Amino acid sequence: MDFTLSHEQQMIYEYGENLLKDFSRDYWVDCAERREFPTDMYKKVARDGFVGIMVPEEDGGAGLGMMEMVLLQEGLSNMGIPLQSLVVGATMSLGPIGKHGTVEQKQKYLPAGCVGDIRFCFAITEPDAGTNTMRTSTMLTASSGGGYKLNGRKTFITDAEGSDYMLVVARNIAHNEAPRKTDGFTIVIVNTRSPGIEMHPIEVSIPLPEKQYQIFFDDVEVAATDVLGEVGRGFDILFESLNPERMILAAMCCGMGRYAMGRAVEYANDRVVFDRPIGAYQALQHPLAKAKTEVELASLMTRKAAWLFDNGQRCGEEANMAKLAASCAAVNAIDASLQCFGGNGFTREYGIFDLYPFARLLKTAPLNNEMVLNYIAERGMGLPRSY
Amino acid sequence: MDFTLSHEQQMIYEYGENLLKDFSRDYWVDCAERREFPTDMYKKVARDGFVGIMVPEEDGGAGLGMMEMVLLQEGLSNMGIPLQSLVVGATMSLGPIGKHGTVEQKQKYLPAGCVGDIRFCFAITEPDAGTNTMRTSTMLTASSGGGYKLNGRKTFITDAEGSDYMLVVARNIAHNEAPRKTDGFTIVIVNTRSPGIEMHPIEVSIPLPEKQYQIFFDDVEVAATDVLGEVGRGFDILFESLNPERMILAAMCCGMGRYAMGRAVEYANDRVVFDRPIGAYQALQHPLAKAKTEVELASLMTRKAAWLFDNGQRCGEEANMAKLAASCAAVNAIDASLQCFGGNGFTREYGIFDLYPFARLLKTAPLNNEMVLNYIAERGMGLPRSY
Amino acid sequence: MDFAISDEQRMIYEYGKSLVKKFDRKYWVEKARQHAFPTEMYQQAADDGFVGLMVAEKYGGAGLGMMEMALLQEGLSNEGIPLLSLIVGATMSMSLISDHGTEEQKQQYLPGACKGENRFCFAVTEADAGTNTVNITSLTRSVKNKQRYVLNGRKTFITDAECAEYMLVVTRSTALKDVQRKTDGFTIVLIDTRAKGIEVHPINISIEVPEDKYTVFFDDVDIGPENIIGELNKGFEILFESLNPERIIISAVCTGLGRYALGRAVEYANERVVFDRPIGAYQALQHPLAKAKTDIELASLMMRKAAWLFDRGEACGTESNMAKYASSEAGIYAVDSALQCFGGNGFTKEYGIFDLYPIVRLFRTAPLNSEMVLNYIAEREMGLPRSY
Amino acid sequence: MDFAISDEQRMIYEYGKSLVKKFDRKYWVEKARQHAFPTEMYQQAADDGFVGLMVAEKYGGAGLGMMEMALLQEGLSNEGIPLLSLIVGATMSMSLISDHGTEEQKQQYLPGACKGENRFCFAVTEADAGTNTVNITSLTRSVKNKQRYVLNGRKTFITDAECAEYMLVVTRSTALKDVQRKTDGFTIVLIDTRAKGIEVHPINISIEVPEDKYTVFFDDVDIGPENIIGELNKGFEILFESLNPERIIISAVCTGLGRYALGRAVEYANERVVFDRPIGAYQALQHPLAKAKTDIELASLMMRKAAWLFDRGEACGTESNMAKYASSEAGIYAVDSALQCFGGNGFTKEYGIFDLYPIVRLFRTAPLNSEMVLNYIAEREMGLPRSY
Repeated sequence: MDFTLSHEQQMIYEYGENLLKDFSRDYWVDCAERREFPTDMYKKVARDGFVGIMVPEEDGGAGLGMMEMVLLQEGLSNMGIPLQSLVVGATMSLGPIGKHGTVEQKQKYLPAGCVGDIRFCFAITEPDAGTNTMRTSTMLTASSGGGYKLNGRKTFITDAEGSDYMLVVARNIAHNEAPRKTDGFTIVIVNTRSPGIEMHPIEVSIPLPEKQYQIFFDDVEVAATDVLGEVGRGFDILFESLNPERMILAAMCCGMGRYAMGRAVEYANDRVVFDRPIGAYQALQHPLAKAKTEVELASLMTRKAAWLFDNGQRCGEEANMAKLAASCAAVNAIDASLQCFGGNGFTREYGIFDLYPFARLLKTAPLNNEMVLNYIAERGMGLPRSY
Repeated sequence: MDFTLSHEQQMIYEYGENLLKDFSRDYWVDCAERREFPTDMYKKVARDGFVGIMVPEEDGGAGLGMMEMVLLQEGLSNMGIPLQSLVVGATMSLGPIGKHGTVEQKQKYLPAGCVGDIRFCFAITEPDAGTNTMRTSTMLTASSGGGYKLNGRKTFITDAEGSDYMLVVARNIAHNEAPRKTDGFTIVIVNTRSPGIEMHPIEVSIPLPEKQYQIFFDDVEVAATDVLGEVGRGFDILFESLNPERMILAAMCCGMGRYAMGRAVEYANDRVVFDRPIGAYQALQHPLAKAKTEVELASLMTRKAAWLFDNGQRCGEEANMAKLAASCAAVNAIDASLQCFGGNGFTREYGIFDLYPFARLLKTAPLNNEMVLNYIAERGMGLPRSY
Repeated sequence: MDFAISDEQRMIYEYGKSLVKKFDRKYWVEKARQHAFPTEMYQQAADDGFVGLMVAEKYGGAGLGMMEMALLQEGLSNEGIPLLSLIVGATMSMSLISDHGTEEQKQQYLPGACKGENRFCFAVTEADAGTNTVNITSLTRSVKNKQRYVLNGRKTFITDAECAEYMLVVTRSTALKDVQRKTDGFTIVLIDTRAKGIEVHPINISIEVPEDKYTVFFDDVDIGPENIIGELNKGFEILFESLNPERIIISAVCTGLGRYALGRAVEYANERVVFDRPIGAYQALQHPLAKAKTDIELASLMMRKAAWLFDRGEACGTESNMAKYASSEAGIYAVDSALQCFGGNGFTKEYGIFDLYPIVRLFRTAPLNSEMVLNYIAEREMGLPRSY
Repeated sequence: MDFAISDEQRMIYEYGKSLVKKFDRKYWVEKARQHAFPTEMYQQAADDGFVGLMVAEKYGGAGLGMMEMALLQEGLSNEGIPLLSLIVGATMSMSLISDHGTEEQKQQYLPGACKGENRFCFAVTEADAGTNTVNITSLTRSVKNKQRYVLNGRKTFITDAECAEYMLVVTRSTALKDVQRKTDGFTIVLIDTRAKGIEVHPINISIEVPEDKYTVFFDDVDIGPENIIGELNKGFEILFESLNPERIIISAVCTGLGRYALGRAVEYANERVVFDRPIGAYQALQHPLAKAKTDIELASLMMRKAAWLFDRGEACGTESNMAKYASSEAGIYAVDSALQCFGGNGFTKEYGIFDLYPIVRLFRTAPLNSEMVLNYIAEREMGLPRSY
């Protein structure tokens, strides 16, 4: 075993600190309050080579792995600036295109995606299917001209309107007609401005720059060249991208937890009530120390999952454990921090409560922790299916 | 609303304190370590009129209700001496006989039961049925002489060998032949020394005076006059006794929690480490204060359930809530207390850890908290069945 | 013991069910989003006689007690429409005037308040004192007129300070160094919020409730004997009396909102089908709801016991603190468990489940944080040594 | 980063799987019930070369590190057969002698200890000191012979004190009032447990483990320079070095026993059918198991990181404390979740699930309670002020 980060990895992990020299956290918070994508910051991250971190070098990326992506996001989140676009764009869209795209697709999307000229979002969730992805009812049907038509509805699609392209998880065979339930999935790359696409923002109670959308596809034309990988074999691609998603979200949670606790430690050392700094009261101190422990443990598991992934080994159990533990750790860390701030924690000025909604969301989305536990129980422990 | 206890109730609640004048807690602990029934103490409680607390006055009892029984047990447990025989004997056996017994049955069992000359146990759990009582497979079949024969197996029967009589929950119609699943239950009163009864002690990791037994019935003869209530209608009687069981166990939990915390408060005020009494450290103090709150809340709900029961109102939801909350509160209270005692808490001399196994058992037995939650969810909230 | 509530109490408890027909959760949420006081709803409650619940009949009230006020608030919160201004106004300020005001003060303020014509806010918290009760807002003799005083200083997190017509202010009238016990030397004054020298700044809060919070600055505000409630320098005792009612009524908000969240979750969990069963049939979602239900009902019992003791004039500090602690925890857990049932929908404004969270979470921290509550229980009730 | 363990490490980690074929959980439980040292099992581990894992090859050991020792203990505990004497003996005492003993001391004690011919116990805790490190067991110059010392005082909760041949004792050799820092003036002495003036009393403990705990009394025990480990008055530094390994190996016991409990529960929950489904299909039982599994695996990772740092000679205090805290909590939760699956059977001696609880619970309290562990993390790692 070796727990050392390489020099390059260390630098990637610390990138968040550098970014803060050009963009204050207030910039991000301001974007979040106005629900406006932090375009300038994102472009800077892209130009510095971090959006294409997992894209092969020949396609304009850095040719690195999931470990580096996780370290990048963790480092940014340590500073209180989690970048959701790194999840749905850099990790879940650019990654699969780099791995499964045709030469033409790679040339069209990757260099521009890496420098931040175009952005991607990822459309999977549907209102009726919920966590049961097998029930996907967005249908891809062959059209006369050798292409396809896309029909259906997606929901909770992050940054859909701001993105230029969208990876859409569709079915070319309806779920009740597929021989095996994982058959008949196809992933297509769709221009978000295509005719037949309608988007409605969903108002959510979470202060984040990236907006959520409900999307309607009405006979949207999709060319055969827009299919990622093979028709009907989309589930394999999808499946590959779910573990990275869990890891990068886990990294985000660890970082946000650390950010909150860093703020709390500072405040708790400073604020004196009853003649002692409040950090000296165990009722405030120990919840912080427990949360700190949870965060550091979750961070280790996240890295182990990324390491397994980069080594081509099975990482499902580890990725799920990391997501479960990190989301709980972040919520506990933020809550323990909030309690230190008293009423001030609830003001926009201090902004501690404002960290909570997003962390809490990650216990529920993109996959709720109950489904994560189901996975661990069945796959990791050999318990029977419970749902 | 009126939260006052009557003078008589107050006296019953404080009986535990009086009992300690004659029997030290060490007497009970010694019985527990030797797995020996605290006969002298039990006889004293009976002679003082407390075993027959729920038995009508004409049958030798005090003619009081569930509230008084709960207060009695809570008060005894406050002193660290929970009396299990009050559960299976006084509450679950004498109660139903008083209510459903024939004149002959009452005369035969109640006066002697009230003064402690005979003891009762209650046989319901079966190894294969587990929490699914409907699957009871101990069968009562008609025999030639107008009586019945009892066959089957029971497990985890408290104080079976020490008891003189046993209420046995049997089926006169097998579960897969009963029109409704609650049909075909019959409760019979059986002399524990009857031919055909075999008992095996079950070794459990819980220091209690009352032993647990596995019981085998092999063609045990039961007279028609030993049937409690009507043949085939036993479920109604059974059902009536389950809520009182939960209440009295909840009372026991509240008392044990208070006992542990009382010990901890004393120790934590006395023991000085790093120049302050350890009770001044919030890491020890706040878990105690939380547990105290939990115990007092659970106690209130227990009393509400008993009050409803005595008023002939539905009390299932309240009884289940009381059992759930009290068992969790007791475990938390004991654990928080244990932590105050450091290594000493694990010694027989201080005996704090020794309080834990029984409290923990009550999260699992006689009905596990998961089934309790199922009840609350379905009956109290209208959620669908989950098992 | 008697756990039954009277018919009148039941009617009060169920008032929320009728009020919500006119002013539903949507109305409340809309007001919350605008940070606008729910004037129409408040007026309706006043017209129906519920604002003056604890005020003597002689002054326009109903002459009832804390139990009824708590039941009222719990019932409103059960429907998702808590009237938060009942805390600082009807419960704390009006009872305080009712109990300690002069005949003139009572006649001047109470009938109008009962009718909803004017409202009260209550200014205790100071930025630099936090949970510590040192107090720097000062009341000093006027130099110009020996019969009068001037009020100076600053209060923060004062609910409804801009819209309320009157404000009760806890002030230090004898300097800390000149008193024997640090609780000596406080005076409570009742002032018009439009008086000269008062400035009010809204605090930008991450919680959407109709009633905003403010920082209030006092600069030589003129105070006369007619403004003083109770005796000069004896204000702490009066203040102290209003703290238990505050905890009790906050407890009622939490148990009510918890029930509201659970009710919404039960409805949704019975309808929403994933993997061929209604999601309410999955124990991973169902059991947290059932635990939360249990926590809520237990906390509600303790809240009622505290109110019952208060109305009998008995000590209710432990019970009020236990109720407040347990209710806020139960409310948080209930909302969180409900939220998990709703999946992503729970975080949308349309479903509005997450939107219940900030307010219950606030009550773990305010007006007194749970740590101080536990300190109280540990010391006063259990006899453990002081830990802070 | 590299999360792989080497082939040799894997073999060590899996040693438990082969040892358990000869000495299974039943053997261990029987020894525990008799409070008898598991001599045969210990001897087998020694014969197979595992007791001297951390001792240099020159002295009969394997020359490996903390990582291997932790993996060994974790692997044994995975099978439900933790060798608790590896904590105070192989991990703490033998490494200490190996690192700080004189050449003579090493040659005298280590080869025999590696072969299992003699065992060590480790005496730190004192009744009156508790978690506080004030120390009253004293080492003073002998009046009769200036070259020698006498040991007086009392130690408590000393594991295996009666059966072990040797004991390391932490003593105060310069009075507290004469030292600059309170950690100055300690000396560690190595004594024969049969030496004159030593008396040993068993402590009646509510936990069934093979290794008993004792109170040890020292009455003018003769000590010479040959008994002193390291330098006189510099014992605290040596002691300090052995505390992180203790936390690491205890962490390994907890994660291993947690896995053992979960393994048993999974087996049972797949078999036992109630209401027509195996009980493992009910989320109310299944999800706690899955959470516990997650907690265990996370804690195990941190434990390994701590061992890895230790072997590299890097600071590992935070990691060791985090590992100990998280592992004991995870172990407790795992055993409790497993227990709930077994119903009443879990409390029987036959199934023996509850019997796993006392030992994991003990590690929330001993050798250092979780509160002190959290204090360490808060102060040293997070920079919060001292709270005690």
